[in-house]
Amino acid sequence: MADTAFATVAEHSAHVHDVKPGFWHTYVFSTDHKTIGKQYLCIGLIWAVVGGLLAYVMRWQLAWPDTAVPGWGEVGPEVYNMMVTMHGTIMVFFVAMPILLGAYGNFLIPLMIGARDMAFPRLNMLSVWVFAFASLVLFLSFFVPGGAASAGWTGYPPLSAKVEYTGVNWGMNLWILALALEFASFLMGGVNYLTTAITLRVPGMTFFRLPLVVWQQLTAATLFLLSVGPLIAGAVMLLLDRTIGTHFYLPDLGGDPLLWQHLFWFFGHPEVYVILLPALGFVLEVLPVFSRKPIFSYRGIIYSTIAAGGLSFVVWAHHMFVSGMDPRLAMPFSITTILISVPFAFIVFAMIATLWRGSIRFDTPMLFALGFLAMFIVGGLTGIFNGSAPADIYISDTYFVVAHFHYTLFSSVVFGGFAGFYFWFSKMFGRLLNETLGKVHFWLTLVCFNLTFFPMHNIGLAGMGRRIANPLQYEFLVPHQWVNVLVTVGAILLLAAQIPLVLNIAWSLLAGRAAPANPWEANTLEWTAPSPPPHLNWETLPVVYRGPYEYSVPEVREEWLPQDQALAAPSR
Amino acid sequence: MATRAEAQAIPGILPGKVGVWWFLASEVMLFGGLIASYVVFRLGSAGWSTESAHLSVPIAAVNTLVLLTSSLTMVQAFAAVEGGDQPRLRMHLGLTILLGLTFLGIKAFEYTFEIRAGFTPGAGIFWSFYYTMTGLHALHVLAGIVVNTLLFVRAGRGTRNWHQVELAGLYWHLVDIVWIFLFPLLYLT
Amino acid sequence: MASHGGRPNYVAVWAWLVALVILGLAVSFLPGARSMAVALIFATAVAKALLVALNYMHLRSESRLIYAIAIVPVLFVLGLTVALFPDFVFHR
Amino acid sequence: MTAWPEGGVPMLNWMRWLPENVSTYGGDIDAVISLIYYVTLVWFFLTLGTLAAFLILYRRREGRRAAYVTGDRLKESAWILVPLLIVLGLDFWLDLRGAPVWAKVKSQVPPAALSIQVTAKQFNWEILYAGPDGVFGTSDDLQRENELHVPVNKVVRVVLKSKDVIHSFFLPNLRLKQDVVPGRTIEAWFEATQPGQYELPCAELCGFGHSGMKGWLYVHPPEEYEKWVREQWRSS
Repeated sequence: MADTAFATVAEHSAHVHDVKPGFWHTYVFSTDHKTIGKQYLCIGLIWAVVGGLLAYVMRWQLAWPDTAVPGWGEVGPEVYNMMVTMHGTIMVFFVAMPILLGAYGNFLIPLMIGARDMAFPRLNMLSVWVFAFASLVLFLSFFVPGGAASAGWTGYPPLSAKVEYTGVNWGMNLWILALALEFASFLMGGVNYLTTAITLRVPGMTFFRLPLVVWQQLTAATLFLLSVGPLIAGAVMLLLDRTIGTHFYLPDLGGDPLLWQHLFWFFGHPEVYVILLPALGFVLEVLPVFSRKPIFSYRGIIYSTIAAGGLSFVVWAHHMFVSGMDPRLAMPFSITTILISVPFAFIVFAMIATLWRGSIRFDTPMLFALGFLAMFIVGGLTGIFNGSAPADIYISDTYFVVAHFHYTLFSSVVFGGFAGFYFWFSKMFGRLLNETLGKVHFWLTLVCFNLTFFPMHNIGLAGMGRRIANPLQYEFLVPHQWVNVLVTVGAILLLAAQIPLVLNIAWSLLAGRAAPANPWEANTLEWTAPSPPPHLNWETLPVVYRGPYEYSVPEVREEWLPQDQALAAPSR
Repeated sequence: MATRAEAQAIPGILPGKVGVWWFLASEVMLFGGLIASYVVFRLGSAGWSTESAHLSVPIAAVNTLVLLTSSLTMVQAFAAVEGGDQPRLRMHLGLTILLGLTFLGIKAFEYTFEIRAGFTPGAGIFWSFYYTMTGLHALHVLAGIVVNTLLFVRAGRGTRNWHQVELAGLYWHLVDIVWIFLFPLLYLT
Repeated sequence: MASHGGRPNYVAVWAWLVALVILGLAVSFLPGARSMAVALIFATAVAKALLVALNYMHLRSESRLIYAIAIVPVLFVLGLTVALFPDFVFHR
Repeated sequence: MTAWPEGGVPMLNWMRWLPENVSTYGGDIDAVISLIYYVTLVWFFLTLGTLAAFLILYRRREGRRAAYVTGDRLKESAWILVPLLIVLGLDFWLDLRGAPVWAKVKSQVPPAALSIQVTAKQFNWEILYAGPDGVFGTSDDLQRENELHVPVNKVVRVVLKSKDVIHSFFLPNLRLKQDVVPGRTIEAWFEATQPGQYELPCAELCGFGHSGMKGWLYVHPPEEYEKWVREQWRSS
């Protein structure tokens, strides 16, 4: 991992070759940040389908245990554990990260800061290909004898450290390998994002004129770079425990299973912000554009983001309140955890304040952005239950937790991600999407999302543990089984609700109207490039005169004022 | 039209340097996580110094000097390239590669020596840590040697790649620093 | 171009490094309080690391940004180590 | 067991979903949960209400232009800084209310009337009773699988160990959950307040048998417990 990444960095700063036209160089082995972004998007969407199908099978099993799942058949407990594990792994590392960070980070950062490409285009290409290879490895792990990893996406040893405990041998090793490759890929990506934004900003684009989504992407990249190291170390130890008989996590010869949990969650909590922040960023871009109003307290939001990022490094033990760790650790971590509500409350309030006295247009991107805001509020509030150590004694490892992180992570990917998708699709592909289909997609998704995940709070409070394959084995859960049925119906509908999206994309790519450069009348630099932008983005680079959110400025007649537009009158 | 992306770089900060430093930051976290685990495990349980007593301090001391010296030659290579002195650059790069290989050779000898004595990675938690930490470090040394060899070949073709030598140097010195801590952690205490 | 403040004397730095290695070794073989020796040994290690970072990696003549990138992870590692103490050191 | 929420309860009234509490500290934990529940419920309606109101009030209308408000001046940002201070205050309040409960469950263990060893393994709870002499490791120790018998209104100390992987000792009705970690001996305690039979699931993924790994907690009235003890140690 180290050598490839480094070699390319070292090699790279020599030259960026202009890409020769031709299919392979344009679509496959491209160093163009836009193409690479689309590649991340495609792989992520494919994985989303796989992860969704896994969720469907699991939900069916939970609603009607040990009946044949249509299109799959019977699900045994071993297979169920594999599905739980792979669903989590896929959705977090192979859907959320590539789409929110990989796709949009690559596509937006250069366009928004006025760079012709990433700082290290070839490293960028390497990162997406390492990611593709990681995907391949993970995919193959389904088919090796013994089946896929089944120790949960958190892979707690000793369960994950010895073959005898799960009966899974190569599946687990490949799982570790796939994660290691995925981390390598996003390390390269993160280095690239940060370097690009630090060194390649167009004249006039100061740090405090950067669009907020860039800030969010950079914070996310920083969090990832600084948190993943210990987990890689932990993963190496885990792999060695499994393969050459070391004893890091096996108590018999002095190991300790808790070590993994600390290393994993030291990464784990920053990681959830790696997913959340970019989605937050999309919404922060969409809100001002469609309420025709500057974002409320631009700098405050930046400082809050950095504060939240910093805090995310000192909260990890809140995942371990009942893990047997030293009880003295709980209250400090509980306090820092609940404290995180402050920066995020600031951002949420600022978002709502942005709407105040605006002139709000309800186009599809705005609908999804508002949907994210609402769902994120629910997810944030339920987080306080988990953050409070005493409450967590009861709540941890129940479906309440499942509900909470789907309201935060899943809504980040779905509502945040789709807000960005509908907002920038025309810029990415040069075609407009159908508004009506988009609105249908939104309302169906919103309703089915809540139908699926809200009842999980209730069944969780009733005591249903996560990762159990059959609730009917517990007498105290039998009276609540109708909730599981409700959730499953919601989940199936939620999957069906994505059909309008598929139709929309197909319709747009085949028959969609060609997109103008700036369909939403937005200010930021990406809209000054043609749709889709050519290789190297601009004929002549723009120059930046002001911040990104100058909407409805009294001095000018139009409701928007692009960052690159010079004004005769001295502007703020 | 086809300008290099670097063309817009803010004067003073080179993308390569910023990138490598960010990469080094993640490397610090990688080895840091490992070292942190080792430290708390070691402080938390007795009898490790008897285990570590089986390691050969003299060999490791020699290896430490080898690696420190390789850092000197590496930085001398950078000085040479700054002064535009290609032959001196090649000489120092070559020396760095040789010293790196020496380090790996000595390490390999050490490993065989210990494994013959029955101290395999499975022999106990100390040995698990010992092999993981030194092994991971050795891999990094190997990576550095590969990079330096690339630069060595290029320098032969007469490419003026002073910036890349500096970047390779940054990485090489970090690997050196890691060993500076591994040595006392594993051998001296 | 990287800023060319007068470069340090690389050979002199190397001499210091070697001296510190020998000092560390000497201390480790000295009889007496173990904790004292350990403290000294790691003091020499930190000194060596600083010498390399400041001179060979040119942190001396580096911008504040690079400094930040170099310092922050070190702080995080220290924080992580401290947070691991209750579970793995005090607990046994 | 009664007090199960019936089918028709409003989804939003979360407190009714908790299983019946039968332990001394369960009430304190429920109190924390309900406190957080009501605090967050208020914020839920406040924020979403404001959001909805703004969306309706400030929807696009012909001839009305959005106000240019950057929120940079303190006078403007006060509108969110004041609520933020309230959030901060509430945070500390929740911590203050939570800390003593955590201490009560985790650190201030009252003197135990009886001590039981629970050893988890794939996929069973091995319950070890010290027997009449109250000492473990003696001949009169008695082991039962998945059957935890305790007297009502007595402080019971549970010594948790694991033979293989991590399990989690979960008593929903007693609001007690504690992971069982191999290589460590972890102690928990509870005092049941109502006789009855309560389920004891494993709450940490522990392998293919995780789902369905459960035991039963039998809380006996004093005389019934005496009877049970006599039977056990006569038969063995």
